[in-house]
Amino acid sequence: MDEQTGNLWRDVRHDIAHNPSAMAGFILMLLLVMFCVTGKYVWPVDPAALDLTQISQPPHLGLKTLVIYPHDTQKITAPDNIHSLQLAEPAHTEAVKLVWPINDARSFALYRHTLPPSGLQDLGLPLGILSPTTSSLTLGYVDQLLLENRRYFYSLVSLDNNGKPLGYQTLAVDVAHATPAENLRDIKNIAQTPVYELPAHPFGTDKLGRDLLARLIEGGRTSLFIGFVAPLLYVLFGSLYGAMAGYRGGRIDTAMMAFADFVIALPFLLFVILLRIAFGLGAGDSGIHALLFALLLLSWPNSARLVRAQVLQLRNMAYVDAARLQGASSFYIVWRHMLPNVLPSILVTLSFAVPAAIFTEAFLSFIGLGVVPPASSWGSMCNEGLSTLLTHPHELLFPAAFISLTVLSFNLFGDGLRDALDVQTREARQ
Amino acid sequence: MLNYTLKRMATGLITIWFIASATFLAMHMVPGDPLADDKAVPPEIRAALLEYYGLDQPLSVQYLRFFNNMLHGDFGLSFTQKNRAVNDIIRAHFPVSAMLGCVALLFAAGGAMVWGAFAARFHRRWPDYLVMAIVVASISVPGFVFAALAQIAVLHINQRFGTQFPLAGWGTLQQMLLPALVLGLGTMAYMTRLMRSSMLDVQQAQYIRTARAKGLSPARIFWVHKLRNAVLPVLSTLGPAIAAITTGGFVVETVFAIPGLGRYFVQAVQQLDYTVIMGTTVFYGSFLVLMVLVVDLLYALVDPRIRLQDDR
Amino acid sequence: MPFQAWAVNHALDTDTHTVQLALSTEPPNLNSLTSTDSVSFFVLLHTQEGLLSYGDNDTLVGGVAESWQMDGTQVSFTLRDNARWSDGKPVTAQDFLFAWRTALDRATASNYAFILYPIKNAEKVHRGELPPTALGVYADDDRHLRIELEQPTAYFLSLTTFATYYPLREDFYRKQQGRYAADADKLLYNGAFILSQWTHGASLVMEKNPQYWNAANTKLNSIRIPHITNDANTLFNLFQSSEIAFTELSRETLPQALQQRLYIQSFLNGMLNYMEFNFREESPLRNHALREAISLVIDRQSLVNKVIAAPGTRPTAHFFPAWLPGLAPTANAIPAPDIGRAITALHTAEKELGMQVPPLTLLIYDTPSAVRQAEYLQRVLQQTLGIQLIIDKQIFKQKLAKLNSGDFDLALSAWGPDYNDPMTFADLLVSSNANNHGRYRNEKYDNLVMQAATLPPGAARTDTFAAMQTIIQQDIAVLPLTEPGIIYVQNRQLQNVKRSRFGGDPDFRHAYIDGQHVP
Amino acid sequence: MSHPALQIEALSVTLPTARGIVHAVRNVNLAIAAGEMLALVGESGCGKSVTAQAIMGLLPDSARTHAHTALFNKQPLLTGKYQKNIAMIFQNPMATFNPVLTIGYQIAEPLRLLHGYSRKDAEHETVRLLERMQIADARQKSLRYAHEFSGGMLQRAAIAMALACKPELLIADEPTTALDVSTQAEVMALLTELRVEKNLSMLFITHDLGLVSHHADRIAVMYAGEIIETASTSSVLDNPAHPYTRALLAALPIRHSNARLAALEGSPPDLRFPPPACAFAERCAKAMPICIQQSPPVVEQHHAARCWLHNTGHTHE
Repeated sequence: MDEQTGNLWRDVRHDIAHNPSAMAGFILMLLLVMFCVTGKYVWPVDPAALDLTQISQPPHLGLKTLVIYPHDTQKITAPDNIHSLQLAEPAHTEAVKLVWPINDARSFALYRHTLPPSGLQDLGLPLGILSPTTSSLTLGYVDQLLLENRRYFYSLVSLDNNGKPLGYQTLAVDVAHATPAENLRDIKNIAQTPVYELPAHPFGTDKLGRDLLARLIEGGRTSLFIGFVAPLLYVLFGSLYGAMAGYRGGRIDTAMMAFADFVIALPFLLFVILLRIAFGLGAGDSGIHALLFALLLLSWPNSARLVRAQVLQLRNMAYVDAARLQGASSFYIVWRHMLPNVLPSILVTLSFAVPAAIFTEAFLSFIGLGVVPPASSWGSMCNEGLSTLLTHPHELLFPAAFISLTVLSFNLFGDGLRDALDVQTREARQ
Repeated sequence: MLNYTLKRMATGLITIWFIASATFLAMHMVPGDPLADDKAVPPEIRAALLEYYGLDQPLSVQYLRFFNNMLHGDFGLSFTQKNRAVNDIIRAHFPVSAMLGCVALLFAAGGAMVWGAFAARFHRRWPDYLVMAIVVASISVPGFVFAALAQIAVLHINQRFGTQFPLAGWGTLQQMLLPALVLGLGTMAYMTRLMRSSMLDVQQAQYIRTARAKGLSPARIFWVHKLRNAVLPVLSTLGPAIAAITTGGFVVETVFAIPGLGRYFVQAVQQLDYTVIMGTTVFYGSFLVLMVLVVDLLYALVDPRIRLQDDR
Repeated sequence: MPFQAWAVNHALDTDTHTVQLALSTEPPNLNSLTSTDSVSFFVLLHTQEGLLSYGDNDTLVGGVAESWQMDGTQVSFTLRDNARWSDGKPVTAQDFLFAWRTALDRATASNYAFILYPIKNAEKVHRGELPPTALGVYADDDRHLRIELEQPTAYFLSLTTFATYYPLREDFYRKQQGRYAADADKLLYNGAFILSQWTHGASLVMEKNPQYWNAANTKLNSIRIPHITNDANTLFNLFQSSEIAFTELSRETLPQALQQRLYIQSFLNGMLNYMEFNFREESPLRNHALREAISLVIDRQSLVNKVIAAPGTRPTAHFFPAWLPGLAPTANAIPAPDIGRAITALHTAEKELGMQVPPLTLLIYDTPSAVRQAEYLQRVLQQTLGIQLIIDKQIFKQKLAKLNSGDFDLALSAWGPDYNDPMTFADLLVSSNANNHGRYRNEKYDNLVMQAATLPPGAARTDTFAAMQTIIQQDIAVLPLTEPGIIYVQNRQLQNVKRSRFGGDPDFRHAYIDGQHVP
Repeated sequence: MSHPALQIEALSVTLPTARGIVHAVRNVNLAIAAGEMLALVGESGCGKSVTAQAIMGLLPDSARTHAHTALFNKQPLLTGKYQKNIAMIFQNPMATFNPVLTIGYQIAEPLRLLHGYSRKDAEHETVRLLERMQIADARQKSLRYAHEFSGGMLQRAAIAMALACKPELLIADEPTTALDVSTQAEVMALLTELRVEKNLSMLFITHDLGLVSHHADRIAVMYAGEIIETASTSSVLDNPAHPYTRALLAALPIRHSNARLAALEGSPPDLRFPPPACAFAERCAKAMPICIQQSPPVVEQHHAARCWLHNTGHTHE
């Protein structure tokens, strides 16, 4: 085995280059890093730009929108001769203006539904209760609550003095997508374009109408930073620590492992909060460095334990004794003889530490200790998207897919590396 | 062995003392007012509360007092769960976490052995790739997403087939399965990878060839010769895994409305409930130290090459 | 831990008149003297009763008291002779006297002790300046309670519905040796229900209290709470799976509720969400023009409809929510957004400050909605005024600590009413109030509040509140943003669940199951 | 030679690897009589271990094995089933034993599982076998683990384990390579004793010609998957027919592993693309034109060799 470590790395390079899945993993990893680093030049959309006319918009490559001109969205001018619930103006996503005549009813309750109502208890979302206050013959209501371009069913219930319903009428309204002209200031000749095609959102938008692709590019910087840097550093440190403890053995081992146990048992959450403060996480700081530091400080003992266990086995091997007799230093023996042998399991640990770090960040977002806006991360985007899983799946799907790709790339590459490094499977193949 | 165990326990006590001290210090360094409330607390009430919890004393006195009480097994009263002793909280909620954790771990370890061995058996063939794909899938989705998806899936099954599988809650065997599955999934994936990896190593080992040369049946070779060796690396991760799985259930406990200690701990940190933080940290720390010791002893039982004496 | 296999859950049981619910957290504190949170208030509403109680439309009805009289500073109550504790002993005037004296004992450390201050000498007793016996409360006999007030207090009767005013029996309280209310058997009940089971963190069961004087009108036999979680999706899933009969909806679960044709109701919970400004020395927000500029760029319509988008929530331009009694219908409102005026105000501010507006810190809680609002405000201020807004997102105690120490420029806060009178809001901006985190100070306003406290209901009092609203609007003391609303679904067979803005909510005391109603 | 107990004719083995199919064993003939020891000699990678594993049925499933005849005591080999009457010992005694099971347990396994011994009988037999292998304090030692044994002791235990299978043919795959010289001698002596005592047939695989010179009855020399020379030990040592065998012998007296083929230029052929003619031709100092054109025939005589020189009568000087 000793003679094999010499040209080990050359062979490993060769093996990886000839292992399609490992290469795929490596290329995927590069692509993801490129996506986050150079993505913003290819897709120069401001990730923080809000567009309240496109909230939770599913992916599109150009949405036709009605351009509406400056006017008071709150004001209703009722047309003449109103006999029933009707629209005061064509309905669009910025406002649905409803008017109705006042009859004997004392007050009215207005509802909005996405399905045709089937009865008094199935009128949908209550929008409000309105009472006639003036001598006017009509009443009106402007609905602006999170309108999508789809069909809604508005129902008007007449109520008597005791608030008991007298009856209801329903109006089906098709809502068109609209954008106020002032949002499109950069468009020339806006007056000549009643219908305009909005720029594409290939991955859709989030709950504040921000472009999801731009957010993914930006959030990836956080997630990949945490996902790659933290595990690499702490697994490396943990492995060296564990190898040293296992190799030295005796009291040193006992003391080192007791310290590792001590670190594992420290309450992570408390230290994240503490480190956020210690790092002077004031306001506005994304908190990513504090999290990185907390991960480094508290996550290494697991890999230390794993490596130590293997080194304990390895140090009884003949070639280690041989090296020791030749006067090799402990560090040399650990580095040269033991690490190549424990690398496969270190790689397995590493391929799990990557998602673990990404999810730790996501979990901290889950309980309010994650990155601070406007910074974002794939984990926190998952967290935000989870609540609308069934209605706007794209908000969860895309960030989750990117995390999966990251994990997948690392696993494929790590697997290839592991196989290439594994001396025994190597021999078997040759 | 006994000597070794005693020594380790002594080290463990020191470790716990360190854990308690570090946590105590960290807790008091975290800014925030443990007594603050949504509506302002009048100064005179504040003074009374400070006195009640002994927070009016200098930190050193509080520290000594804490250790004195801890030695008597008393962690005091919770700040947020008024009038409830921290001991009662641990006694009531740790068994829940432990039970859930045990089922999850059983599920994880059992699954890992089966899947890891299966994948290794069909190394570089489609069953191997399938298992690895499932492993990657199950570690590339955050736990809270899995929990939510699992619940929605059960809800849809209930609605479509008129079944009444519980979606949440605690108390019945049925209610335990889904959360344990979700909780154990990540650990299972991790252990499966380790198991597959070490199984591959073991398969190449000379002694397996020897065993085959002796004419032993494949089943015997698997159970007696392969498994015990392959399980060693998995075993070494078990100690922290037990601790992580019994303490890391916050998300699962929230989504499935399970009264485990994880929720209380996260809540205590968020609310700066000093006594609960200290109590649960020391308890978990002791639990972890104990589990690590148990696993090390177990390890030595399974692997005769490991010597427990520290007299080299 | 008892394990029964294959349990079947039902949201409602028509035969046994049982309803199942979920709670967001475990009730942290069921000691009525010291509890401060809404979950504990919910349980206490069902298990305890004060002298008076809220009936329909927030009218006061008799609780333990069957009749009452208020005359200036003299209030007297006659207790029902059939009001009993759950162990069968009668509820007496002494039980109230003991409760109130205990609440005012500093060792009890009751956050809400101040709510007893309208009673004569209460404040001094609480400060330890007078002995407990000096409290202006007299138990003439078991059934007659006489109270002397410090000064005429229009809303005193509504205070008696509050948890701190609930009675407490001395012998039982003392027997628990400081662990009163720690468990179900460490509580004594005089309300419509008793807490028969309390498995911490897991479940509660409230059962009809046969000793309750109005037990004949309690239709439900038991309220089971088998689930405790604050996960909105889980709660909605439990409702869909018929495991619970009542749950609130969120912006995210609403579309599914519509798709399932659930019966959706809405309710304005009486709170006010507002922005606080820091008025401390050296804070740029002491500058009126800067506050004006900020107030003029925030479009509450967009905030409510697009950013918060929680159905039921309304934009508001008033500090006093309109549902409060004794307010003029149209008091002064915060002006509508006007970007032109905002920019002018900003220029004025920069001139007065002698510098560009430095980056401002917005302190918020870590809730998704608060984060969205903050991100929206961050963008709006940046785009329209060029002011950089730094979001300081903190978890509970950290935010409170920062609020109290004044470590913020702007903060998103909420205030909920304790009783049914505008005073519960007016008090908030008094310079000495600790909840006035920004340290806003206006002597004229302080005086108006003092005046309103003693005025009897009527035009003069209404005018005083209108004058306060004018001052708040002119000073831009705080910026009212929204009145949060709640939308919720309940099982169609479940009837007469009352929502209330103070004390416990929702109120199931008079709820019943309509077996006729086909779900 | 009496009727051979082991009879292999035209055995070929191919192994698929990541880089292509390796023709590891090509057209090999072997015959061993009862009680005879045949030494299979060759450098590492020449296919001698693969041959042994093929006989034992230990090759991976992916290996393709073919033979014209493969019999042991008239029972067919290469059936994919375990050969109850053949046992094997391996090169590295440390790796032979499962590290987590006791030595005694592992020796007793075939007794209990294949030969129906009770637990107690198996224990007795194990101790007896270990004692036979000159392991002192055998009862105690049987409860120990591999890492507590020395190399020589382990190899003797490994032989005991092989004997526990009650074989009629013992395949020893470089059993002494990992041992020091004096231990080597002990083990060899022990094997010879056993052979006589139990009338065991033995296939002894080694790269060390010198080692087998005193023990083997016959020697077969293997190169690049083929057997290039077979004859009685004395005939091979005194009168080697193949240039490769001569090269091996030339390296003998130095007894230093690295120098053993110092005289030989070049390296063995890539067995993914086995040469059509003589595999040794490229490295052979006496190669003739015919050597790279046509495979030399093997005439089955007392001294068989796969070499044009041998067959055309041009023996060495």
